[in-house]
Amino acid sequence: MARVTLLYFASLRDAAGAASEPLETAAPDLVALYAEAQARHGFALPVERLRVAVDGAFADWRDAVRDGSEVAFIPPVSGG
Amino acid sequence: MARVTLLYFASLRDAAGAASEPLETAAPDLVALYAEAQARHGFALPVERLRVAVDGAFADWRDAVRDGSEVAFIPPVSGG
Amino acid sequence: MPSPRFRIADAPFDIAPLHARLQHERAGACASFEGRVRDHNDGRPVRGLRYEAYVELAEAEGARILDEALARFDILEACAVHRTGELAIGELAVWVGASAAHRDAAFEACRWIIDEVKARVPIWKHERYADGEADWLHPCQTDPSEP
Amino acid sequence: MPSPRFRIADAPFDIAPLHARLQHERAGACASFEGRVRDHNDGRPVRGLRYEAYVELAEAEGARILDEALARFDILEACAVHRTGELAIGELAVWVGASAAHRDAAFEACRWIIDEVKARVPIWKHERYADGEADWLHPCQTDPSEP
Repeated sequence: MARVTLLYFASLRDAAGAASEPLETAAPDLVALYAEAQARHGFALPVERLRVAVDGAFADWRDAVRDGSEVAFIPPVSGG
Repeated sequence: MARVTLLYFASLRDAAGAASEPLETAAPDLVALYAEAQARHGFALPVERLRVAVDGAFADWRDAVRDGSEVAFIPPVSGG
Repeated sequence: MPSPRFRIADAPFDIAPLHARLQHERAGACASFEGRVRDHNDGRPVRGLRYEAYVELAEAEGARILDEALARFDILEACAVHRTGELAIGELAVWVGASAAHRDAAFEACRWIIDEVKARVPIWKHERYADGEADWLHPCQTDPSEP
Repeated sequence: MPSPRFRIADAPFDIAPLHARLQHERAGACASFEGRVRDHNDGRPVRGLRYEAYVELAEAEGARILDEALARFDILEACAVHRTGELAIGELAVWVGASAAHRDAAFEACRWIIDEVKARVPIWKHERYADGEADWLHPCQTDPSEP
């Protein structure tokens, strides 16, 4: 089990009802971690349309979930 | 004979030693008028590299010389 | 320490210091871009909007874009700022500038930077429409209808 | 009467009112260009320069270029100013701006206007070099080494 903090932005935050949440998870990698959060909150965005960041840097979805890390799910951006 | 005022700019003005000069001319068209001024002042720029304006508007080199007009010889521009 | 080349601003910002940052004795050309809040998007009347950013990552990714632009184009300096928070119609949302000896590089770099910022920096736009609805914009790809 | 879209300025000019002129509720994008006096031209150190214009014709031809830009590109507004007189290194020589709903048109129009101004408007540059020489620039065609 790993303890992580999940960060939600934009429509994901609205759907989760929170900007962040602590989580204890057995998810082996970041894809599985998103699937877990998606199931719990009913996120409409499929993982293919998201990027993921760990501790403030873009990461690979196949990376393992590190204990103590902060994981951000990044919906499609719309700055500018 | 037509009385005209010639306007010189940039290197043409330096070569002519004046920004403008009154002239009485028998030149039939603007090309011939430039040839006259060129011969008198030794302008290095050939007519092919110039444009010509009459009374503040671009004109055609084959236009006749109009009595009382102001004729400007426009060397290659270099603004910007 | 000079100010960073890319910055998230949570309040209106001055462009004069950004222009000043681009000045350089060898700079003959400076191209800049302002993105402002329009009164419509995709034909729908817009009343106002809010930008939200993942600030830490946005500033890191923005800095990377500016570094890449300095390596990729023959420019002397470049910088950009993106707003977050509530913005009214006409307010400045993003500013990009690039200076170079020649105008080709200045224009190309400025255009490239705004395109990359829109595509890569974690910032999200929440639009409020005249009909009372509101929505997050999560474009499927770079949206050609965007300013 | 609004100020003309193209103007010759015989003294330093403010860009704030030019930016203000480009504002428009439907304008999401504004691209602008500044041309400044560089410290070198074609590898030769430059100490300063002077621009001279045939003002009457320059303002007429400049206005024509801006009108053509408004017809040719999907832009909302555009304007430009070109300096004459003595300019020091770093001084602003020319400013061009264009606003549009979308950034493509704003960038394209801004770039087109500066290219046309350089090619068509009767303004001449007289450069003073560090070695004491000075010369009028009469390029054979649009000089790719220009900023």
